[in-house]
Parts: sequence; structure tokens; C-alpha cells
Amino acid sequence: MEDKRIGVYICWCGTNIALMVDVEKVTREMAKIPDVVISRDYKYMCSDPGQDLIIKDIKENNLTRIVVASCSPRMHELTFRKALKKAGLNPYYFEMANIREQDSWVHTDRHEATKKAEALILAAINRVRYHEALDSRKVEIDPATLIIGGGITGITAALEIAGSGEKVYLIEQSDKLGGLAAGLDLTFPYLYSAVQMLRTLVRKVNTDPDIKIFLNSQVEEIKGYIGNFEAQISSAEGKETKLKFGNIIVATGLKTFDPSGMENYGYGKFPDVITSTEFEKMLQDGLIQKKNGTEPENIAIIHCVGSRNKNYHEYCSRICCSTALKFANQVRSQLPKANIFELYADMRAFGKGCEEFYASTSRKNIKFLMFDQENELPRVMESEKSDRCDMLIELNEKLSGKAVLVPADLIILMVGLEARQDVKHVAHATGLSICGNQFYIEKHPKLDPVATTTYGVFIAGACQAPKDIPESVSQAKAAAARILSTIARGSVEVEATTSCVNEEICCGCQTCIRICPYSAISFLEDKKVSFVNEILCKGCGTCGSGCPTGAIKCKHFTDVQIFSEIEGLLNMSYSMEEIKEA
Amino acid sequence: MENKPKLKVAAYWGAACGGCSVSMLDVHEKLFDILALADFVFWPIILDTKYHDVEEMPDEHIDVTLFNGAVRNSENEEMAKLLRKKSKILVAYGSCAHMGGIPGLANFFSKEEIFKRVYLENESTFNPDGTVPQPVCEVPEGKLEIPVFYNDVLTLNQVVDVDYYLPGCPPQTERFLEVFMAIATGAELPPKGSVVGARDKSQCDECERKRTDNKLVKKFYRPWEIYDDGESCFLEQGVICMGPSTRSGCGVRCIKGNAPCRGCYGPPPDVIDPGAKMMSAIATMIDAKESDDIKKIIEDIVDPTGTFYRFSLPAAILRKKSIYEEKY
Amino acid sequence: MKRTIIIDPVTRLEGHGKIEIILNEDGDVNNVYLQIPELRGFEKFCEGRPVEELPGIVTKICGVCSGCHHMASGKAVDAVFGVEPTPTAKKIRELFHMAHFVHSHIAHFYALGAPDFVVGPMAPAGERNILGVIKKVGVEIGTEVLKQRRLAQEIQDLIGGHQTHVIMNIPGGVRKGLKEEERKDIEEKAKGFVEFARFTLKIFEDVVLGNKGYVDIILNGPYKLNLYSMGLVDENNKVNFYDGKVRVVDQEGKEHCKYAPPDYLNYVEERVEPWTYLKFPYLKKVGWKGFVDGKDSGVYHANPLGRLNASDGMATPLAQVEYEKFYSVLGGKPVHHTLAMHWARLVELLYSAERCLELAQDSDITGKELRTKLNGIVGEGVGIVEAQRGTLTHHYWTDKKGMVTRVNLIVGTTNNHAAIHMSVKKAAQALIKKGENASEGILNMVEMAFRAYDPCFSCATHSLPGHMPLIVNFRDAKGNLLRSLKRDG
Amino acid sequence: MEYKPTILAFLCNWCSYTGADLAGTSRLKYVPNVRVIRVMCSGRVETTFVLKAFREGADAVLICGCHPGDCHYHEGNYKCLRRYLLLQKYIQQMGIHPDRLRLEWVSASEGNIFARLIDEMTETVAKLGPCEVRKTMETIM
Repeated sequence: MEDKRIGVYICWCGTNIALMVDVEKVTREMAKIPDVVISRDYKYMCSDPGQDLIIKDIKENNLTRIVVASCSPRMHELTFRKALKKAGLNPYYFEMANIREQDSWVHTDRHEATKKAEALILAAINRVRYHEALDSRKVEIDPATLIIGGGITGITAALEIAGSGEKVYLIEQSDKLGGLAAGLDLTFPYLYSAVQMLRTLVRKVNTDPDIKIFLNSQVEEIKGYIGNFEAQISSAEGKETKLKFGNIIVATGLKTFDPSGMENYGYGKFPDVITSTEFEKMLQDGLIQKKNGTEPENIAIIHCVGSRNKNYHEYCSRICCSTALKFANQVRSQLPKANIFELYADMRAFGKGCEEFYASTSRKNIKFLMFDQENELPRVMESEKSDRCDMLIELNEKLSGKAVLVPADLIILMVGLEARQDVKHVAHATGLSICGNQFYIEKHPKLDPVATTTYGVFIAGACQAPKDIPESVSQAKAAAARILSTIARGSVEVEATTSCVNEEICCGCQTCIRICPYSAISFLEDKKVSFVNEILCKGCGTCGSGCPTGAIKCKHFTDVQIFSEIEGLLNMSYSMEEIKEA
Repeated sequence: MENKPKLKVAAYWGAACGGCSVSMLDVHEKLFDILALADFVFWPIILDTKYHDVEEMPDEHIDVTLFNGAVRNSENEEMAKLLRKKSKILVAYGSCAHMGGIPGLANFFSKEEIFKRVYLENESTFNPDGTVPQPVCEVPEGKLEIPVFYNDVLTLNQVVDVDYYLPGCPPQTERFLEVFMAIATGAELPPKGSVVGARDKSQCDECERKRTDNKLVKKFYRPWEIYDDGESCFLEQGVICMGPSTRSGCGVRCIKGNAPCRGCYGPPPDVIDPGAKMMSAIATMIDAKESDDIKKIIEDIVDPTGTFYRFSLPAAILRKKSIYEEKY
Repeated sequence: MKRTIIIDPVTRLEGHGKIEIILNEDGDVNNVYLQIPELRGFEKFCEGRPVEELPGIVTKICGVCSGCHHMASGKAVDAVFGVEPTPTAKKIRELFHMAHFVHSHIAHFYALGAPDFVVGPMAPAGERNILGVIKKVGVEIGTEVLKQRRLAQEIQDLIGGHQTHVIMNIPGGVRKGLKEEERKDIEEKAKGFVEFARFTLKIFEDVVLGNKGYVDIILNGPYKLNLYSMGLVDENNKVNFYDGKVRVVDQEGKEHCKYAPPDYLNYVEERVEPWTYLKFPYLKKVGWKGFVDGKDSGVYHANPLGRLNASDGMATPLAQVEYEKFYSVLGGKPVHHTLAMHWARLVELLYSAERCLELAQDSDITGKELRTKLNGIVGEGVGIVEAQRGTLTHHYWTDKKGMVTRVNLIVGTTNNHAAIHMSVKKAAQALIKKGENASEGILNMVEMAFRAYDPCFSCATHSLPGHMPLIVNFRDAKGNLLRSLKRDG
Repeated sequence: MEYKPTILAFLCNWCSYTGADLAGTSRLKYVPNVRVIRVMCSGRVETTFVLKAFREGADAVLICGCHPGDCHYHEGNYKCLRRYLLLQKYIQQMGIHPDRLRLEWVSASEGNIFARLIDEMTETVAKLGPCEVRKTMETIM
């Protein structure tokens, strides 16, 4: 083995680490470990001066391996790899010890936390000795893009990409474009007409020569990898089309919650209890009326239906409050004399212009009543003749603490948003993961919200979590921009930490082939050995653990690398002395 | 080659069965070719050379010592150390010297448990005074000594430095001949610590049974539970076979005899613990997702250690049962 | 001035052991201890294994007679499942067993036994080995010896799947059948064995019986013990190696007992001595009286001589003729001259060869019914076969899933442990006088008593073969070690 | 000095390691007895790793992966579950207490669950006392 010259860098992260870990002591201890040439501590390793420190050391002391002990590798591993690359060192000659998220932030005993930090860093030092230089690979990009979902998000993304002359295939499950937005009348907070907005967009899409639209269609299985996907599109009439494309945007959106299951609101029981979607339709048709065609005197709008409640969805559906305010405004302008009640749990009118919208609405003689969303949902019940209204809503008004009865002739349930039934199908076809709420998971919630862990597959709009139109649109454009940039480059770099087969060892037992979730492993009949397509391989390493001969190597997670890590972690729990012998 | 001095060879046995020696004798008529190239300076099963002659030899006097058998008692260890000192090349010959072999299964039990079974609680033994053998024993005529029985079985390289490993239980005679001739004719030798007389690729590479990628197992069978079709991969029939994590070189002899491989040829290069590797692989073949279904399938793997470590327990990461066994 | 003699190792033994011969002050033999310094503990570590795996594990008790262990084990396992193998399977097993005997008996006679007679007990040590024998009888014969042994092993390899550690047995039968061309091949080889066995007997007659000195050593040398004899016999009390009942005859040849395998515990018992790892079996009904022979001592021997004594003859024609000659020359049944063992072994060699041929010509042998259907697990089983070196008993207990809970083994050489012990003592007492004449030749003659048994201590100790220091210590009456003598020093 | 068990934990990158990070970003507190190794998927956790951990002196080994159905690589966690169950049978045969090896599903959002798990497991293992595997392997005769 070539001689290992290891540089160890321990980060204070201001006081985040230094408060709970004796950084200076650890730095001194690590300097004693064999092969460690430099051991330094620094206030913020991730800062430019921090990175420059490493780069300078690499050049001046020709370090061959770098260990940084700071925050989680999920935070800054790439940052530091880039720094190594800058210094002319292979980025994979790097290992990170997580002494913040998994040490200083979670422990209270400084001595123990310091001991643990030593163990974690020693493990990293042991491991980095066995790191191998890996080259990230370039993949050619097919410029066409597949967009799943013809809602406002999909449409926007399509126009964005086609706008720069690239081909787009737009797949819509229903018989028309527009998605949820198509069902809206006006939009909050500025009361623009959704209908008009969409009409212009749809016209553009339909006339754009670079956008091919598939209505009533579904994506079956998607094969391939970034730059070189291939999919089968099947239409309701059973027409099948094969498509080739380089990137995918999943913009499947969400659907509205069905309140039939909530007996307290009597949806389905009382004809004039309707959902916000049905009310939008009513608005679009321009006439607010009861089923019997008469005009309602008392209109109640109930918030958080199906949202923010353990029995339904714990999350906030994000758009209902502002929509409810929009309804109040529209009702008030059509029925100046009507009694309008907003039954809410919390008023969440956030976002540009929305709080102001709330304020202006509340000045329009609207009664706001608060209820306890967790423990006591309002209850809709029959009224007596004497009540002079069709229905009564019973609730404990939270602010006054009084039990009140609200008269109502028309009740609008502000139904939340939830995942569509086919979410798993799409996830499987595109290789996306789904979170507990059945939303697609982005690559990084803060730093990479539209990318996913599958290269070449992006998510935009409400399918990632409930969103209003501006958010969806900006995500659509973000995703489009990401894709356009890769198209412009013509190729992308993909992860190098894949598996590979040592043909000298592989005995052709074929155990690995069905283990691979990506069918990346095939059997070469001529050589009688297995073969890993490293572009299909996502580097999960399961094949390596399933290989009985040790022929499969999981790059960057090899047996010896993990073993050395184990030794480092455990020998620490004896004493520093022991290791120095070892 | 005539003028080249003849090779000085020694053969010895630790805790073994003698099969290794037989495998060397099984060169049959070729014995004469061997004797043309080498003088056996020590080979108790065949020759009248004396133990103390070895002690009197200068260090590294012997060119090659083929040591078979595991280290089970003090005498095995002493002989191993003596022969190491007297030999230029020390070869661990056969599974026992290599990995502990079948005697290594004793690492399931303590010395006391073994004595108890053999001498004290044994159906055919009448032993009212509870006599057990003693390393040193007073008899009317004086002291009698026998070697100290160790608490666990050790591989040769756990007591001395080993140059090469020639695996197999016993090694295939042809492999022994090849290696012997290579050494005797002064061929270039592989790096110290190498396995010789076996291939890097595992059994499957030589196995003639039909194999597919369908290694999904819904039930494991014990050999008597099914009628082996004699043609398709044992694993694909649900019969556990150590073939995939066992070097080839034996000529897939067991499998040709319709018996699944038990791993006597040891792991391919870089595999530290063949049993663990095979467990890892076997587990992935289990075709179930629910814990209870998986457990049910695993029930049929009745003796994991005895199956996956049949020949290699003393060389395994867990080389013996925890003597401080935990009750639960 | 007294001297100490050390002789080590007693070579040409497929086994591991150590004999201490302790002299008194006058240099006469005071006592002898045969010490077995090894134990591997198969009886313990077979526990917890699936019983069907045992035939593959116990072969490792001994690489010299692993085939016998495989057979005894296979039978014990069948019993655990409560089945008999199919006729074809049974014959295939016996055919293997016969080939195993042929190869082992050839090896012992030429490599281990013959040197004493063909080369001569007084010949220099360097020549008293198989190479010396070959020099004496000529290379072409030597080559023939190795060839016949090879052919016998090729049969084992063919049937057993291994030439050493066999894997053929599976509960209720065998894993693999015989093809017609394979049968033919075996038949041809078997014919050769018969011829070679007769040729070997001829050599024995010429070289040994033809030599007054040797005959005198056999008949009148200090190599006689009056012991019970044990051996497996068929329904006609003819010698059988694979199957039947165990028969024991007394010093006069009268039947002492005859038992079926499952009953062995009523007839055989073992004793533990603190100075050796190997136990001493004896006849339970007679009891242990120490290391003495005679009717009142339960000590017995089970080996070629014992088997011939315990039977009423051989089941094959040519061997029967030799059997009769054997007893007429040695003065009637039973024979108690230890060295006659070598001759008895050759009679057995001829029987094995003939039986091998019979089976190879049996039409069943190529049958397709290889396995008896299993139904349920009985949970206990005993399997007994004859190993080259004595009656071999395997006894297994399992739980209802067939996992081994207990194992008991009484193996070939163990049966003869006490007998060997006594033979060596007797020889030593007769040959070593005043310690002064402990020449190499004399001490080799002490070893001959030992070697006749072809003792395989790898079996006996379930341990390894190894060197066998024969230590002759001079001790004073109080037992203090004075000096020792090196045979080759 | 009172006995402090060491738990070696293998966490999958996408769910469990992220969950452990979340425990940190949420400033949850738990005992410092766990030492974490990050793997991309619990499916990479090989029997050898677990045995090595015991051999090197871990008092217990914890494997965490995504909840069934949520595996970032579709089914890695199921493969892990199978290996775990076979390992359990094996280590018990080798005299190691079953509570010393655990497999738990921890999602990226379950920082609190991770913190509680470490506290609770540390307590259990502390009750068992030191794991003697390392000692056993190092003593001969």
C-alpha cells in the first residue's frame, strides 16, 4: 500500500461542537495516531477559509487522506469532497466524522461526548486508510423530457423546457389538462381568475410543436437511467407508445380529501353540506344557491376538514385557510346580507399578501369562530322550525369558552389535500421514495428540494407536499431549469460508489442477480460470471452482502473499510494506548 | 536436476484422522517419482525416523514440512513449534491444520463437558469412582504423563507462523502432487500465506449441475426430506450447499456423489469467514417478507453453526461458543 | 551402573500412542503402560448436529478406516429413522465395504506387517519399511501392491464419492446407484483382487511359513494370550463384515454370547484409567479383573484373529479353504498366537476379494431402488459393522426432529486396547532381561506384538495417528526414574 | 467504575441515519453509549460485520433501516431482516444473548424514536452486563 499521510480537521462549529466536545484535547489525541501527519481544529471547517486550510495542507504536506470531524456527512460531505478535488486529490480519499448531530448536540456529559468524538474520529482515520480513488462517471443526456401530470405544475415545466426548444412528453391521466387549478374560480389573495390563467397556458401548450401531450394516459414501467430512460405509455383506449427521454419531472399533484367518512359534518346526509371543490364549481357557474335553488341566508365555512387531525391527516393542507377567506369575500360580494361564519382551528393565512387578505376579509362582517381541532370537532345537526335555518352547527367556541349553536343553510367543508391512489405505482415506475404522508421524498429538504435520490428524476408541485399555485409554479420552473442545464451540458456526472464484480473470483452462482432491485446485474453466459451495469447500479450494496464468494465489491463500503471502522469505534472503548499497539 | 540436492521433506500430524497421510500415500505408483525427488526425513506413519532426531536437526534443516491436523493438546503445539523451527517452509496440510476441521466442532463445548460425556456420563462406561485421565498420574512404578487436553481446538496458524495452506478433507491427491512437484522442481512459489492446491473460484465454477438465477427459497430441506433430482443446483432445490463460498480444487467430489458441499476446501481469497458469508447469502435467498414467515423458513436451517462452519469453526470470527454462556 | 533406554517413535502404526515399559532394579520388566495421549471428543461434539449429517462427520474419526465408520453410522442412522435400506442400497454399501477391506488389508500387510517378516525383525531400521519389502520382493511386485491398493480405492471413490471420506450414505439408502459399465469395471478389478489375495497368501507361506525361525516365533514366541474372541457373523455363524450378530467365544472356542447390535450394552462395558485417554472395554458378564487373560477376565479381542475364532468359517469357497488350513497348521481352533493375526488378515483379504466379486456379479447391484421411504423418527439407533481392526459400534440418540442428543462409540482398536497392553507387556517381560540386551532388534520384537493388531489409534482415540514413543525406563523399587535407554542411541 | 455498555449501530443513510441526525438538530438528548456506522442501505449490513463487532468487544449491535415498504432501494431492509433473523439463531447457538442484537426500523422523521431506542437499549444491555465474546475469543485453553 502507498504510504498514507492523513490530515485530520476538527470543527468547533462555533460553539455547537466545542461546548460539548473538548476539541483541543481530541485534536492532540488524534495527532498521536499512526499515519496522522496533521491534526488541526478550526472554528468553521465548512467556511471558505476552513476549506482553504485543507487545500493548503494537502499541497504543502502532500497529504493523501483527509478526515473532517464536524457536522453530518449528509450536510457537508460533498462540500469537502469538492475541496479535495480542488487540491488535486481524489474526492473519495475523504471521510467525515459526525460529531455534531450525533454527538455534541445529543449528549450532556462533556467527558463522554469527548470520548465518543475520539472514537468516531479514530474510526474515520482507520477507514480512510483503506479508501480507494473513485472516478465519477459521465453519462450522455437524451434531450427529451417526460413530464408526468398535466396540472399547472406540469404545464409550466413543459412550457419552460419547450421554450428553449427541447422536446417534452406531457402525460395526463384525465381527459383534460389543468389539474386541481382547473376546478378553481378565483385565486387568493389577489382574486385573479384561475380559469383565464389556465386557458392561456393550455393554449400555449397545445400549440407548442415541441410538446407532445398524451391525455387519458398512464406511464407503465420506466426502464433505464439518467439521460437514457425509456417508457411505455398506455392510453385509455389501450394505445401503447414507446418513448425515449433523458429526464423526468413527476408533477402528479394531490387530490382533495373525501369527507364522507366524517359523520359529524353530515356530508352526504344533509344536501347543503358541500365540499370546497363543489363550491368552487358553484362559483364558476356564478350562482350561490342551495340544492332547492333558493338563496342561503346563513353560510358556514368549516376549516381543516381532514387536515391537522390524528384520525385523518396530521399535516396542514396549506391552501385551505386562504381559500376559505377567498370564499368569504366572494360570498360577501354576491350576497351582501348573508351571515357568513368562518369556523376555524387556527388561521394560517401565510404567504405573500395573505395575512393582509385575512385582515381585509375580517372587516367585511364575517364571524370567525374557533374550535378545538384535536378534541372537539364541530357537529352539524338538524334544526327546529323555530330556528329559522336549515341546519345548526354545535361547537365549543375556544376563545370565549362558550358552547354555541351556529345557524346554517349552506355549509362549505374546506377539504384538505392528500396523495392520489396511484402514488405508489408512479413511485415504483420512477424509483421514487414515499414519506409517511405518501408524498414523494426530495433529495434534500432544504438544499435540493426538486431533485430526488434517483438521478434524472425530479419532483415539482403538490406531489411533494401541499402547495399553492405560486409555489408549484416556481418548483416547476426550478425543475425545468435543472433539466435544461444538464441538457445544455449534454452529459452528467453520476455517483461512483457502485458495485462491481471481480471476474477472477466470481463462480457464477448467480445468487446476486435477483437481489438487485434495479436489475443492474446480469449473467455473462460466455464468461460464466455476473456483471454489474454501474450506471443502473444505485450503490445500495445489498448484492455485496449477498455474494457468497466475496467477488462483488461495494465501492466505498468494502468489507475491509467497514471492518477498520468497527475496530476504530470499539477499540476506543478500551484505551488510546491499546490502539497504538494495534 | 540430478545434481540438484534432493528435497528434505517431513510430514506430521496434529489432531487429525490420518486421512491426510492417506491422501499423500494415495499417489500410489507415483510414490517412486516422489522418492526420486525428495528424501522424507520424518514421516512417522511410514518411516523409522525418530522424534529426537528432529530435535537434533539444525534449524531450517527440513525444506518442507507438511503438517496436518489441528492443535488439540500441548503435544500438538510443541510439535508444531519444533517443526516450524526446523523447517524452511511449513505447509498447513488439510482442513484441520487450515481451519480446525471437523475436530474444531468441539469448540462448541468445554474440556469439562467433553470429559463428562466420554468418561463420566457414558452408557457403556462403568466408572463408579469418576476417574478421568490426568496429564500427570502417579502409578506404583512412578509418574506417567500424557499431553494436556486444551479447552479449545486451534488452527495451525494460531500457534505458529504458516507459509502455505493446502486445503481439503483430505486434500485431493492430485493437488498434493502438483504442489509437491512445484516445490521439488524449484518452481516459483506464490507469496507467503497463500492457499495452494486449490483454485480461487468457488465450487459452482466446476459444478456440472444446472444453475439459474432463481435462488428464491420458500423452504429449506434436509437431504432426506427430498429426492435430489441429481441435476439441478442444490440451493435451487432448497438444500443448503456450501459450494458458493468454498474454493474449487477437489473436483466437486461431494456434489458429484450427490451430496451437497460442506466447505472443506475453505473460503475463496479475501473471505475472512466463509460461514458468515454463506449465511448472508442464504438469508437473502429466503423468499418471504413477514418476520413470522421468514422465521418459519429459518426453522429448517436446524444447525447453523454445524452447517456453515462444519470445517472452519476454530478459524471463524466467533471461533468457539462463548464459554461464559448466557442463560436466557 | 544402570542405563536408560528411550525408543521413539514406534513407527509404522496408523495410530497414536505411547508405551512405557518400566523395569525393576534388576532390569527386568516390572510393568507396562500403553498410553493413548489423544482425545477429540466426537461423542460430545456430534451432539446438536442433524443425525443425517453424522455419517459425513464420523468418517473424520479415522481417515484409515473412515469407510467403516461411514457404514456403521449409516446403519445407526437408518435405525434412528426405523428403516432398512433397499436391497440394492444394502449391496452397494457392502460392495464398498469389501473394497475398503481389500485396500486396507493390502496396505497393512505390505506396509506395516510384512517388513518384520519379509525384511526380518533383526534387519536395520532403515530397511524395515515398505521400501525394504519392495527391495526384497522386487519392484514389479511392489508396483503390483500399490496398484491393487489403488484399484481398491478407485472402487471406493466410484461408489463412495470420495476415496477417503465417503459421502454415499443417506438415511434409508445411498445417494447414487451403479451403472452397468461401472459394475463391469468393478467386476474386472475384483477378479484381480482374488488373484492378488491368493498370490499374497502364497508369499506368506513361502516367506513366513517356509521359514522355521518365523514359525517358531509365531508359535513359541512370547506372543500368546488366552482371550475371548469377538466378531460379527451371519446366520450361519460365518464371518461377515457388514451385517449380522456379534458373537463372542471363550478361550476354548465355546460361544460365550451372541447379540444383535441394539443389545450391545448388555454385553460390553468400558473402564477408565487415569493414565490414558482411551477406555478399556471388557465383557460385562465376566467383568473387569485387570490386565490379565484367562476365562475369568473379561478382556477380549476383536480383530482378524478374533473374528476367525468367533466364527465357524468363511462364507466364500477359497477363503474357507484357507480358513481350514490356518487352523490345521496352527493346531486347531481357537488360535491365541498374536502374530497369527497377519495370516488371519490375509484369509480375510481373500474373503473380501471373493465377496467383492460376488457382489459385483449380483444383478441387484445396478438396481434403481436406492432409497427406502422414510416415515417418522424412532429417535435411537445402533449400527455395528466389522472394521479392519475390530468390531465397530455406533449408537445415536435424537430428539423427534432428528437432532442428535447423545452419541456413544466403541471403535475397532478400542476393543483390543487391553489385549495390546498385555501382549506388549508379555513380550517385553520375555524379551528384555536385565535391561542389558535391549537391542534395536529385541525392541522391534516388542513392537511386533503391538503391530500385529494393526492398531489404529486415530480410531481408538477418535484422535490423530502420531508418533509412539516406546520408553523403557529403569526405575528402582520405589519407582524413582534412574535412567532410560535409546534404542537407536 | 460502573459498567458502561458499548452499542455498535449500523444505520441506513436515507432513513435511520437521517433520523439520528434529526435527533441532533432537534437537540434531543440520549445516552452516549452508541457508536454509529453509516451504510447506504441496511441491506449492506452483512453477517460478518455484526460478528466482527461482537468480536471487537461490542456489548450489543443495533441495525436500523427504513420501515418496511419505505426502503430507498425498494427491498434492502427486507434482505436485512432475513439476515438478522438467521443471525439471531446463529449467535444464540454460539452463546450470545438475543437482546444483544437488535433490528429496528427508524424513519428519517423519527429522531425522537431513535433517541428513545438508544436509551432503552442501553438500559437493557447494561442489565445483561458486559458481553464476553471478545474475552472468550482471546482466551485459549
